[in-house]
Amino acid sequence: MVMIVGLEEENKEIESNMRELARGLLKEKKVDVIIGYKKGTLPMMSQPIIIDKEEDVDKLLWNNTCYVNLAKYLVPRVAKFVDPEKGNLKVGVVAKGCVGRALIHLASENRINLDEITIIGIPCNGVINRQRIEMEIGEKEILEVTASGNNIVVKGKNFEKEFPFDEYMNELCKQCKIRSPPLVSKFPDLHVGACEEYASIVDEFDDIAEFEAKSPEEKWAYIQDALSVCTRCYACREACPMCYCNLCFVDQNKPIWFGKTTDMPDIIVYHLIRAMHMAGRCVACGACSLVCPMGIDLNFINRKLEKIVKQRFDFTSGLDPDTLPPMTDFKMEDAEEFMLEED
Amino acid sequence: MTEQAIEKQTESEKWEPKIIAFLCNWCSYAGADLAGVSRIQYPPNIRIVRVPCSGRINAYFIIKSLTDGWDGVVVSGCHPGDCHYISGNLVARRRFAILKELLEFFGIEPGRVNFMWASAAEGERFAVLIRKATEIVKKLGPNKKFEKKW
Amino acid sequence: MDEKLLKKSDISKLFNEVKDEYNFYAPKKVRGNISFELISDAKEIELDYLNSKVPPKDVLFPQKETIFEYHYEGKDVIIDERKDLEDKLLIFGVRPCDAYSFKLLEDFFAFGEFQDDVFLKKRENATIIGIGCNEPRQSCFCTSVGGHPYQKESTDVFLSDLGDYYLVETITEKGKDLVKKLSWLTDAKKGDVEKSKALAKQAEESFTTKFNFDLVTKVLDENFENPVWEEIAESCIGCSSCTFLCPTCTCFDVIDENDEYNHRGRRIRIWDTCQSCLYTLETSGHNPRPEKIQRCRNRIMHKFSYYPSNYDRLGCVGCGRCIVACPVNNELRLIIDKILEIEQKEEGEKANA
Amino acid sequence: MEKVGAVMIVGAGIGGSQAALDLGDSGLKVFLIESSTSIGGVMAQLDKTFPTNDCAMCIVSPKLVETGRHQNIDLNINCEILKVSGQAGNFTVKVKKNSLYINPDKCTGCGVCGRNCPVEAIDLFNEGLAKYAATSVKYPQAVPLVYAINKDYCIGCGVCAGVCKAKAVEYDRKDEIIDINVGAIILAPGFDEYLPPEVNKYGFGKFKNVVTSIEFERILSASGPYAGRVLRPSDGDIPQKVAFLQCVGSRDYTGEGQPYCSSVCCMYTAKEAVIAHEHQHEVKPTIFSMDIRAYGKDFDKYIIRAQEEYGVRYIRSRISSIDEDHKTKDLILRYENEDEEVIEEVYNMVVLGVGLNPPRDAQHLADKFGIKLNPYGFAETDIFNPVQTTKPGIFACGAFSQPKDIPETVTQASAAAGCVDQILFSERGKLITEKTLPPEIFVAGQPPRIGVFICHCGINIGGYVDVPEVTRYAATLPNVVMSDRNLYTCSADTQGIIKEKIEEYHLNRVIVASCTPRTHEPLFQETIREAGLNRYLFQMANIRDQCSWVHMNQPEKATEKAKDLVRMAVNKARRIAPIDRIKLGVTKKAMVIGGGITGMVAALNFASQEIETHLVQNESKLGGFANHIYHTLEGGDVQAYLSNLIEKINSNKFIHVYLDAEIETINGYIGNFKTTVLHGPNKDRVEFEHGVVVVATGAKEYKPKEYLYGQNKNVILQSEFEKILNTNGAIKDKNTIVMIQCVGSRNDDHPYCSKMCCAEAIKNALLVKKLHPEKEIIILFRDIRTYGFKETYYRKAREAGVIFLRFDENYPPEVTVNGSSLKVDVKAKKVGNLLIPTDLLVLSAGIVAPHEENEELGKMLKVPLNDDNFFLEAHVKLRPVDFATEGVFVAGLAHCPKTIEDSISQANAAVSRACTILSKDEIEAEGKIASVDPSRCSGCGMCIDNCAYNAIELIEDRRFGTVAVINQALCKGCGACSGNCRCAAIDVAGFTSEQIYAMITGRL
Repeated sequence: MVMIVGLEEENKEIESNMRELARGLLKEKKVDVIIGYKKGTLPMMSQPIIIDKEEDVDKLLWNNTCYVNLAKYLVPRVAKFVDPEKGNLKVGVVAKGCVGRALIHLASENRINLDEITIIGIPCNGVINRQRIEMEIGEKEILEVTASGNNIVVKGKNFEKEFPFDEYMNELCKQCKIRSPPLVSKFPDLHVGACEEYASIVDEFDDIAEFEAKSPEEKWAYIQDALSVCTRCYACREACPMCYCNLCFVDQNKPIWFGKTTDMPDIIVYHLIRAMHMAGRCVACGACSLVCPMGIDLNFINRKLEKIVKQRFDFTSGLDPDTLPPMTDFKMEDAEEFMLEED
Repeated sequence: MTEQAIEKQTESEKWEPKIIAFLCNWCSYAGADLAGVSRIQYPPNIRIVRVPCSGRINAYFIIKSLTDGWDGVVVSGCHPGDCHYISGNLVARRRFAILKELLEFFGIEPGRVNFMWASAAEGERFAVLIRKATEIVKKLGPNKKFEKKW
Repeated sequence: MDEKLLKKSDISKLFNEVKDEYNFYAPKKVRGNISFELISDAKEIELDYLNSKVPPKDVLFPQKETIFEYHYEGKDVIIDERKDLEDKLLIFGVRPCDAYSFKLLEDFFAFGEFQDDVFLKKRENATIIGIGCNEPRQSCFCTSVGGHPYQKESTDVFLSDLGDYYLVETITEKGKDLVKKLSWLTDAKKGDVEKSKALAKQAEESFTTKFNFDLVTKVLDENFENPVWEEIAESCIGCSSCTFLCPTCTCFDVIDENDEYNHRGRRIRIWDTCQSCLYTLETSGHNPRPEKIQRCRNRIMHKFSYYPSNYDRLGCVGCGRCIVACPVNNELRLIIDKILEIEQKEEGEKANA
Repeated sequence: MEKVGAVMIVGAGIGGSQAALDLGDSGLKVFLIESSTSIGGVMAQLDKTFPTNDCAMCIVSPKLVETGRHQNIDLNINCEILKVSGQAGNFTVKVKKNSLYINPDKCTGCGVCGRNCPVEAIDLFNEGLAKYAATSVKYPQAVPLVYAINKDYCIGCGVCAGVCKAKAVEYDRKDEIIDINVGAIILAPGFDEYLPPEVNKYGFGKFKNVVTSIEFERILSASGPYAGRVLRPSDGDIPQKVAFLQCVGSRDYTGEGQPYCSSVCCMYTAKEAVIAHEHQHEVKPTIFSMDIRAYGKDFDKYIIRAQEEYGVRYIRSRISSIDEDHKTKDLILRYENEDEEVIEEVYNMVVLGVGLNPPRDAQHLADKFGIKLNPYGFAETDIFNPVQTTKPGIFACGAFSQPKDIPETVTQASAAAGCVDQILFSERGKLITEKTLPPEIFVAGQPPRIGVFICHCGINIGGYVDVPEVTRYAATLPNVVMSDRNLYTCSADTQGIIKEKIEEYHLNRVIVASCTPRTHEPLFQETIREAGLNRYLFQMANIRDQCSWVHMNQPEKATEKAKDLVRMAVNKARRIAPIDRIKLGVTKKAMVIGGGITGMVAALNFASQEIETHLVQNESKLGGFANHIYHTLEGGDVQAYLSNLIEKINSNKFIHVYLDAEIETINGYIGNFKTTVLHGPNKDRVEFEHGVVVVATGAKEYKPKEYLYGQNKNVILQSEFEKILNTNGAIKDKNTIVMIQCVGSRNDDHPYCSKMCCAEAIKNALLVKKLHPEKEIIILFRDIRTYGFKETYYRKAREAGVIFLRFDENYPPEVTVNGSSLKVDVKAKKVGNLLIPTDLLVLSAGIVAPHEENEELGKMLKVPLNDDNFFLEAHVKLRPVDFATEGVFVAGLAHCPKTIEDSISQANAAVSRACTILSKDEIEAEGKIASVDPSRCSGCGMCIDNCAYNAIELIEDRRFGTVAVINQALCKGCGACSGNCRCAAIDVAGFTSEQIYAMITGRL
């Protein structure tokens, strides 16, 4: 990532632009509410916030801790932006690339109506990999985290440590090709930095090539190890903007699809099927990994999903609401090299 | 080769996999029937479950078969274009492609789950492919990955 | 003098001495997280830790627990009771807040006429070695819930970290039995005891998070219906990390696993959480807590209102895990602040009137 | 005279079967008479079908099974027609049922007799390429599955009678003669292929590696003699160079073959070449043809793919001779190419694209039924109603009246049925006896009580599987209260036993472990229903076709497998529940969209059956495309026919005509549509209800931008030329008239053939030559596609001096203008470059679909368009006038370019298909269909796009918000929706997730 100024300066500029834009939107009644982030109470944390007053605009925050995918708040199950009298409220969303993609994909699944949503586009430079830093710091309390140049500075009671941001950003952010919301042309006045058009992306998926080359036994061992600490709290599911089922398959009975325990097979099956459900839908926000209380990194699975749909169906989720997602669509000439054939 | 090794080898040769086969009613099930009518012999390892269309076969069924201890899974539908329900097999094909890649990504041996097409007139092909699938699974050995500790 | 000293370097000695008699649980690092695990080698024991990610609750009340197994004989079903409940357990290195949580768990599992045999048997056979906190975190608030970084309640033996060695205090008969076996422990000096007390005081004073829970309980009792709940629930995504990592949450679900192939099955319980919309879903389809606002409220009400009225103590031990765990930073301190704002507003209104 | 509510259909190929199903479904009694021992005809012999490469057996066999077990269809095989008397409305037909020497009521089709028969007979189904026993069925999937003894081969050894456990062999079984009383007759005897004589230049019969196309079809078939491998008969080697010769016995004026074009050979040859290459990549096909007649829907694209993707080589030539290399048995072909060079090439195998002849017994049939044949020996039919024979009440369909392909045959079959409907509509239901069944026993909520019946199937199962052991084992399974074994579970007496056991043991689930549910499930379902159980409380375990027969050498393993299969069936049976098939009311009215000939014929057919019909026409007058046509090539007076139709429409009290009309909305589904139409100059709004929709919206003539059309007054369209010729005839000063074919057809914009232009050009050319024999007419073409009998007019035109010049598609003619004179520059094949001074240039403009209008209507009706914007039918081969969306039909030019006769057939066919719905008071939905659990559904809408039948939509549920609902009338139960549903909100009755799970966990 080439950065002209330091992280902090860049974020500050985006933040002040964002606040001005938000202020204008609220003032001109173009939106009723704005979903954004505010400063968190813990280092490396931010809190989603919903504001409806001009005076609250200065609470809005933009920095590398803004990792929650705000699209989640627009899925009806989580929050209702409905006024008993006015009906559906006009909602503004502070949206980095993956939030924009989530919104667009959700529109293609009839979750939201893009016409009722105002996207405040932000060119994101990646979010901090909180878990990785915490784990490396280990059993010491982190009291303060700041940005300095391109480094993240972590301070505690008797220590101070710097982490190069390029390395300590979320794994998916490192691979991210869509840093600002797609469809910028639809919202020409609503991006606060340089936002690009994304007709399609080029991605070689080299980052998972090494894993893919492993033998089945090695992969299986790796997966078992990676998922072994899962407590099945389902935070990954709850933070995911695409997980909006009324009743997740793991919670169903009649039939009970799979075991609900923390036995290893049950854990793996949960993650396997969830991955299946994410194919062509994952928008690579990395929320699932960032919220995991046990710090499990699910990103490599998400990368695989992206790779499958890109290479098989030339599809990238969340670029265009009118393109049918791969599981919804089919073509006579789809590749079928995996089918069993006579010798 | 030691005696033990020989014993072990014969043991694994004796072992016969259990394979579940989901067949669509209109082509593959009919193809399996035709293999029968034509008395084409194939290994007795498969147990057939009839479904209306390959489109009906949810990833749940395939994964459940693996967690339930079946050593292999075969899914067979109509050739593209032949679907009795117009496009059920095309919908299914995408699903299977993704599932197959994911299973392999998770470290499940590629041969555990096999997808195939067989038409109502392809009794011979059905038998040939079942033979092939049985050999593949046999080579892989028992499916222990999803076995639960009791 | 009753107090003894245990050198940190002697931990393995301790382990080897008792491992045959007890199932020895201690903090261990698993994939970067501290948790209480069954130890098979003293080297696995992690002595330098703030607190475990998952509370030691899960030794006595694991995420998944078999209640009983059964098998088929012909068309009959025979139940096989668990045999491992008589095993003696030793849990080493439990922080005071977590130790205190065992008390709360007992409250729950032994409440009224329902006695949970599985839990209570295990609790009875468990010996707890607690350890004082010298460096409470900013998210810690045990002093606000009647606890203390050196509180010894629910421990059998209590350790104070004095640098290279621990001061060992025997709290209960169970503890006495254990310490008796460790004849090689040296006696503590008066200075050690003093040092421990000083550390306790220093720790107590370092707390930054403090609440007036009496007031909180009062406000909650009066404000089941209040717009503030909407505000509190606003950013919650219902992920239930807070409850899964809580040392006092006790909810569970019971399911049967049938292994038809092997003619057997088992009844298990797994953790459940009030943050899930399914938790209260009734068969009829009716759900008394359909929205996250009711579910967020339930967690707070349960800890700080229902628990006091049912068991006469707060349902919280102040470990601060929920504060750290919340992925959207919708943490307890902010919630309590909002609840107390109700009171302030009312006060203000009264004053104005 | 009293009308009889029954129909006889002679010939049970795909045409006869389709007509029988249509009529049976609309409430008439059908007697289906077949001369051979099973139904299916030629289509059952085919490997794949063009242009989709569909597996023929896959698509035809469900239809045959349905025909075989249809309640209203009385299937008579091995029959001969003896005598016919009576007239339209009431015929009596004397039929001789030749003995099979096996009692069909007792025969279970197990095949033990055939396996034990010591005599080899020639397998005619495999075209003599294989041998079979004297006791046999025609092919393994035959319907009905009844064996017959071929007395020509039988030596009377008695082995079959000895081995038949069902005691079905009756050597002394006599022929039977019966009188059948019917109101109408449909003749569908099909065709016989041309067999070249041995002395012929093709060496057929003399050289082993020269085979006919139908023999080659069997060679290609997976169930054929070589199991689908392409091998040549002489040595079983894979032939690398295969030559396909077209027009063998067609377009032949030598007297050896037939003068007409057989219409289907160009396509089936292309298909065989493609499939051969697909089966065996070594095969490099070459096709020798004169014209490539790919005139049907999507045919041209197929030819292009054959060349581009499969490397099929086309050579425009008719070969002059074939010789055999005696050593290698290769074949040496000699031919002249388009550059007039004589070439000799060696091929490993030669396939003769043989033409279609009238059936051998055509004259016999014509005599018996009193109808006339045309000069070629096919049934003569009405010029404007191609299924009407010369005798009222008797109809012909399929290749009996003219060579044609499968979709046209199926269309005509339905058209013939539609014409029968017109005569017998009042008699529907009168000869149908409805079975009275006991009320269903209420089983909901009761614990399962399962009865298991295990079949020995003679020795077919019992010989390999330890049936007593499986029976004992079944009894130990949960909820099984009885298990029993039978010699033949399908025999009539066992049905009685099953009913008794249901009563005795209070069974509420029944399992039969025997053969395949595909053929036998309905029988057992009927039995348990007669005993008062819901049909769906039944399960089958296939322990014969998929167990004993395929593991004959491993009896222990087969027994173990049979136990597993029974266990899995029991596990499923424990979770099955009764299914009530919902019934929907039917509004017995029709809407026809489009007021051209197609629409009017359809409307009049409906009206003649007293069905109220709304005819919606977007123009200000009726007539459509036909308003510009004066005659057909064959001489039919279109204008007279048209004005007659319009008059009939306007005077019919059952028809409401809306002119200048525009459809605003169409709501509802099969049987229950509601439409609003704005019509007339004032756009009055009218709303009406109807049960079906026929789309007959037609198409437009292409308005060329090429060849100076619109810029030069001497460049006109074929239709304009026709008008001139038929009105004032003012072409006196035009001495040289040039016609250019394929204008706006077969190009990148419109990659299809417009089918009618060749005939139009020849028609007008012939008229000019008749009026002004001195005029010079030059027709520039790429292929002349005068298929069928139209071929003779092509010959007539050449005889009359019309000059035909072929140009290559890459070098189209160029038109230049110099002052007032036009010149056409053309690179003509065999002639070279020509510059033709032209007085009048006539362009044969193609037919184009109105894109926007079709798209809009398609959206309203939820029906798709093909790439060329014509409407896309449900199945190209077997459902040519149906849409996948039920209750909606297509006919005429809206479907694809076609002639007036074809449009009329399609109109009648659409009516016949529609009457299978409108003849009923209520329609029953499928039982095993999908349903949505709204509490689980999150309304993502993925299922909507996965559903091929448009059966799913999103609605706002008061309680659960946006959720999907499935229209029970439209759902077919495939489960594609359910397979992808993440929330598992959709389940399919009869194949529920719980049931499938139960089978998965039923592993032993």
